[in-house]
Amino acid sequence: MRTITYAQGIKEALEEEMRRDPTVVLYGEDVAHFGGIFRITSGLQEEFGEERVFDTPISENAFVGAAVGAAITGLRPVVELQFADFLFTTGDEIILKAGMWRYVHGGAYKVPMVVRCPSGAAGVGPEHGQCPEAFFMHSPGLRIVSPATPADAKGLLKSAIRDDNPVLYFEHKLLYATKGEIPDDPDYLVPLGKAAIRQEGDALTLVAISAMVPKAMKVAERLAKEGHNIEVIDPRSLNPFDRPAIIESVKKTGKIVVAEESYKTLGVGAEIGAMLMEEALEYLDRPLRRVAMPDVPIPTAAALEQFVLPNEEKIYQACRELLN
Amino acid sequence: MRTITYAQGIKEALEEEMRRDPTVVLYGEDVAHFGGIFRITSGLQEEFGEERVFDTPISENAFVGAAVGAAITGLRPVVELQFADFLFTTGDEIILKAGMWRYVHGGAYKVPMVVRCPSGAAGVGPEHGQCPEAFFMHSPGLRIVSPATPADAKGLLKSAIRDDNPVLYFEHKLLYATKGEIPDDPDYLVPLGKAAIRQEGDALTLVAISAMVPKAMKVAERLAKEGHNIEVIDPRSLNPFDRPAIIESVKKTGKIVVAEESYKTLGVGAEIGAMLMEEALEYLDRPLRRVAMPDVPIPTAAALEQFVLPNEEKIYQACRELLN
Amino acid sequence: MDKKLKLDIYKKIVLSRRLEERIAELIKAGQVGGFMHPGVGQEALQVAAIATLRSDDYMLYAHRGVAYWVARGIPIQSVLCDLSGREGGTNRGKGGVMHVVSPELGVLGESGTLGGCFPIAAGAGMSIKVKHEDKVVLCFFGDGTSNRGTFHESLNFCAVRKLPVVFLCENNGWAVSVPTEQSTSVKDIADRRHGYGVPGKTFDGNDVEQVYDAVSEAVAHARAGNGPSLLEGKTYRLWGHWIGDPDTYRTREEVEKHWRRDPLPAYELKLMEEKVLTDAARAEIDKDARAQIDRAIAFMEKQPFMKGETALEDLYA
Amino acid sequence: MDKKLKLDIYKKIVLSRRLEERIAELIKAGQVGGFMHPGVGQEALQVAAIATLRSDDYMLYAHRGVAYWVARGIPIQSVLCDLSGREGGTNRGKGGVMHVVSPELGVLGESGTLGGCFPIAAGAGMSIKVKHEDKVVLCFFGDGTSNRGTFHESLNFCAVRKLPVVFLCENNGWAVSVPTEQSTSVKDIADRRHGYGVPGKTFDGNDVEQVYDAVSEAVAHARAGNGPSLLEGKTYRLWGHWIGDPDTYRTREEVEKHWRRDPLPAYELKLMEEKVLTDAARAEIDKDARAQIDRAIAFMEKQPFMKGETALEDLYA
Ligand SMILES: Cc1ncc(C[n+]2csc(CCOP(=O)(O)OP(=O)(O)O)c2C)c(N)n1
Ligand SMILES: Cc1ncc(C[n+]2csc(CCOP(=O)(O)OP(=O)(O)O)c2C)c(N)n1
Ligand SMILES: [Mg+2]
Ligand SMILES: [Mg+2]
Repeated sequence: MRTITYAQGIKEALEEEMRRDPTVVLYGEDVAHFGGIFRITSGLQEEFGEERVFDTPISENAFVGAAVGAAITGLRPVVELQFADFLFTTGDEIILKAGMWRYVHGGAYKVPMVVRCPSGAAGVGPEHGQCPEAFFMHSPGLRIVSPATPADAKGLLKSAIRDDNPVLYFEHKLLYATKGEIPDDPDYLVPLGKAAIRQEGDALTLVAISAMVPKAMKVAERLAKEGHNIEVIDPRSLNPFDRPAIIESVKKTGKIVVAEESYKTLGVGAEIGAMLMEEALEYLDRPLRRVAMPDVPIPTAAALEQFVLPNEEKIYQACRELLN
Repeated sequence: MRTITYAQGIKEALEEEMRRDPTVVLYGEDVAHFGGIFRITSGLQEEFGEERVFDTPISENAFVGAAVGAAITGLRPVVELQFADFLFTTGDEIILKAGMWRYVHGGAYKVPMVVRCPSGAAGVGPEHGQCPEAFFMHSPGLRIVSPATPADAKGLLKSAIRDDNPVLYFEHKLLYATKGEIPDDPDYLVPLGKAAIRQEGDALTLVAISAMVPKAMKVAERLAKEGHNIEVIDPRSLNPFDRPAIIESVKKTGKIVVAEESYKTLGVGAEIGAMLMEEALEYLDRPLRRVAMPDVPIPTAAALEQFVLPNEEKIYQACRELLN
Repeated sequence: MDKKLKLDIYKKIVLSRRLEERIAELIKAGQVGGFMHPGVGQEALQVAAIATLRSDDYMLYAHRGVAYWVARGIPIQSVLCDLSGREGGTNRGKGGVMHVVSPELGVLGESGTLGGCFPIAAGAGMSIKVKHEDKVVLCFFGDGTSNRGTFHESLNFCAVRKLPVVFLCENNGWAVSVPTEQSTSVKDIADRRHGYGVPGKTFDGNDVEQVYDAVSEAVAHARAGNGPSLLEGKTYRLWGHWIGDPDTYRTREEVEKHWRRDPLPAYELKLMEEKVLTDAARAEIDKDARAQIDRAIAFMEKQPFMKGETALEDLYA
Repeated sequence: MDKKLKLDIYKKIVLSRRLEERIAELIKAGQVGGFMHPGVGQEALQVAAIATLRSDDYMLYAHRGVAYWVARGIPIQSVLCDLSGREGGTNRGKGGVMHVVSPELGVLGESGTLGGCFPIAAGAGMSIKVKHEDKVVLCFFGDGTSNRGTFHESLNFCAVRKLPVVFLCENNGWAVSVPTEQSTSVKDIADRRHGYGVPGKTFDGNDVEQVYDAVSEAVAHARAGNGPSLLEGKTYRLWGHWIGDPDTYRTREEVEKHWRRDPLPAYELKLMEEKVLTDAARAEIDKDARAQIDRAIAFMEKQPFMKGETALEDLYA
């Protein structure tokens, strides 16, 4: 076991997969010489050369769409968007091209590509701070992952690169510097579609996504001290989505809180609620609680951002409400 | 009362509002001389001139984004997209510009604009046949309407044009030719955000959206003959969303089926399910049933399209299951 | 261009024309559905351009007609099965005639949203470059489509990375009901190359030799590692935008005028003058085309329809 | 340009420069947050261009610096309140310094996604035309941003509809760490006008008179109903991309070379030579700028922070 940061986990995954497979290429704005605005990719151009690691023009349509063209002709492109929000500038390329090229052409092609999307509110306002996973979870053909720990950041990115489908990989900006343990295994992979039970318990199920996971763990600790053993589930991947893990947990606990940084209406919590109403209604003894962004854009000023962001206290209160 | 088609309802709304308010302009591909590929706008250029009704280049980013620029400087643009699916080519313009321009600038501007989006599967495949309302329902700052009847097509479009917010107006292609009654009142408006109870009943709540409404009414008839009086709710507007109408109904019926043409995962039914789990859990005596598109793109071949599309029979079966 | 090549191009133009005529009949008779945009009048441009490619090159066709597939050698019976949603098509009922595909022939497919093709072409060019291959990508698009933002982003991207992509505009004067001069800020779309510092030219897209020469040159330029080109063939859409288009937006005189420039009889005449084609050969070729189509339709009609439940397949790899 | 105008431009350049220096100090000291992209070195271009506008014209600024707002007359204390999330700003804590706005002054706001500005500018142009006004829209953007698809779509849209929009590129040689020549397929971005058949030119963006003349001409062209122009001023970003940028991607020699072309001392010298400015006046102007800034900071510091719950306001009208 080693201790690494989340940012390092991403970088190691890129390095290892690029060494392993010459068809993996990496590009985006400022990723090559500068090493990316979040400095994840520094040194990669030196190691892999200008053809495999390069800077692009500010042309999100072209370079995200190009990943589809490259993927169907034999590469495994990894594209870095500077901010996850820029996915919206490439709606056609992501949703209708990456997500559907294989299907509309009757399975003739595989589309192995990864789009790295730095997500999360960090004082940068509504166009640089969203967690837009839920938009894309509604769209067929895409894989979606949102790692919360350094080990998952690495293991899921390696799996994403090896996957034959387009993967949106959401890396939360406020997690980059967080640390965690990771096995030494150079082929450490985390499978897509498998939730992690971060803590077992039977008092309540707390589903937490991405940066909400560390907050959820603190809430679990606090509640443990108060005598409530809650279960914390980190779905890690939103497509495929490990529905059974959540359903099984709720059958045991009868109570659920979902904590996420997406907008509340039709956020991931909506799907979880509806799914439970379909498949576990008789086990539910308390109402659903969704701790999410209210349905407003993310304001820039710190006080306003703090007001809208889900945080430890809000998650704690939601859990307490159900436990009372 | 007169009988008109849904297409006529749209056209009358455009004509009346353009006559009433000289700041209303209408544009899009082929809308002017040709009258639109669905022939909704024929004759409007003759009446209102080339400056207020015009054809655009095939430049969805420019002309949808231009609606935002025009709206904040005093016009009320109505933009026609040829297919609702093309919204994805304008993700930035719709979600980050139209939806957020007012908010990020602290309320300095109003953004009164309407984007008309012909939706719905009609043998035209995955990039011309979607009902993408749910994507945009997740996004703050937008109004979303999906009329199901000629009267609502007209009354909601007139309200949308008068509204000071950006409105995505989803007109279902297979409803264009349907007929219905409409009051003669030249100022007939249907308010945004008010659901219509299409049929009252207490056996079950059936929420149906857009083209699902006529199918739901047939199901209601059939069930009535079998002795079950169900309530059919047409939300009409998805933002604002008339949550109380659905909650009240479910408190009475204890059972709910949602019928929609969006993809199932995180479709509108997901929000409804989660909302009920939050606010009406104790009233629910049967699981939620969502009749929606399975999570695949819409295939082109008729047999495949029929297989995936929600239809009367699928809605009927879902209701029967809950009523048994 | 040697005689064999000329005859091959001619035959493919004839086969494309006859096939579209038959497809139009089938659609009008309600025998097949399908969202078909006919290419009648543009076949010379399409067939001659594709004739410049090597068998391992890539191409992205536009939404206009069947000639791209005929030219590249996709069996017409498969196209008909795609059109009618039957087994034996290229995309298993998923994409219909909008998404005919052939990985073996380098036919990458189509974007149903206009302009979606440009980034895909750029990406194929990128993979050629990374793999040090000497293939090229030929990307067709319409005059109206040249106004999409993806055009600009992709041209620039290919130019700065010197990717082997030939962008070929079929300027047929119209985008549905909107004439090119009303939607497009330049008379010659190839002039947009000045915004990207890439070579290119405008030529008569109804003239097989001009097309072949211009595209050959651009393909050679790309294959030699010198980057993209922007070409434009002037042509005309002789039929409506789709089968069933009321076509009320242009004058009959205008359409008539262009029928007199129909590339099929023009090329026929030229080949006759050059003695590449005789009257007898011409009749033979026509007969053969019709016979091929009859066989293909007979094949199609015997194929079962795709089963509904296959709708759930082919999404994830 | 008369003396008054020259002095006015000079004063605004000085005020902008001094203000950014102070903002950088405040940010580095952790006294304010904010996502600030400094414009040091580009103020001549920004201020002189805006000086050509009439008070009822519209403008869309880019993300680079404070000079746009200073030039247009937005009170600097409001900008500081936006920067620090306090009451008294222009956008009530919502958009920070990325979205400074003034409907009264025709400052329409900013798109945080690059290239989002172009369609907004086109739309403002459209409304001018429909309302038969004789206003114009001035739209700033960076060299890197000229590679977004919205640039192409909007230029074409404005060209075919003859909309009164002046597109002004601030070519500062870099987009974050990527030099323009590596991302952009033309040397002079104004050359892209050939793809749209619109007038325009490339000029020295650090030379106040060249900027003023070129933009005046384009504004007059637009105001007369003759449609858009595409202009490009060559300039240089003397500081990092953002405050805190390690700026490891360019050589110190390159940056040094451009400091010698800094438009502020250059314009100062010119105005002294022309006897528009004296040593005493210069000192006075500098002192006055600093005093204004001191007052504005004092104002800001007394303003309460915006209340958290106001986050829920201002979404719907
Ligand atoms: C993004 C997008 N906008 C609009 C359409 C609808 N549409 C299909 S074909 C067409 C006209 C295309 O014109 P052009 O590019 O000149 O090709 P042509 O049809 O003339 O061959 C339009 C508007 C579309 N498919 N995608
Ligand atoms: C669509 C989009 N892509 C990327 C970014 C991130 N970004 C902000 S500024 C910038 C560089 C812009 O370069 P340029 O247009 O030359 O302006 P400059 O910063 O040099 O003034 C980048 C890449 C963004 N905001 N929006
Ligand atoms: Mg055309
Ligand atoms: Mg720049």
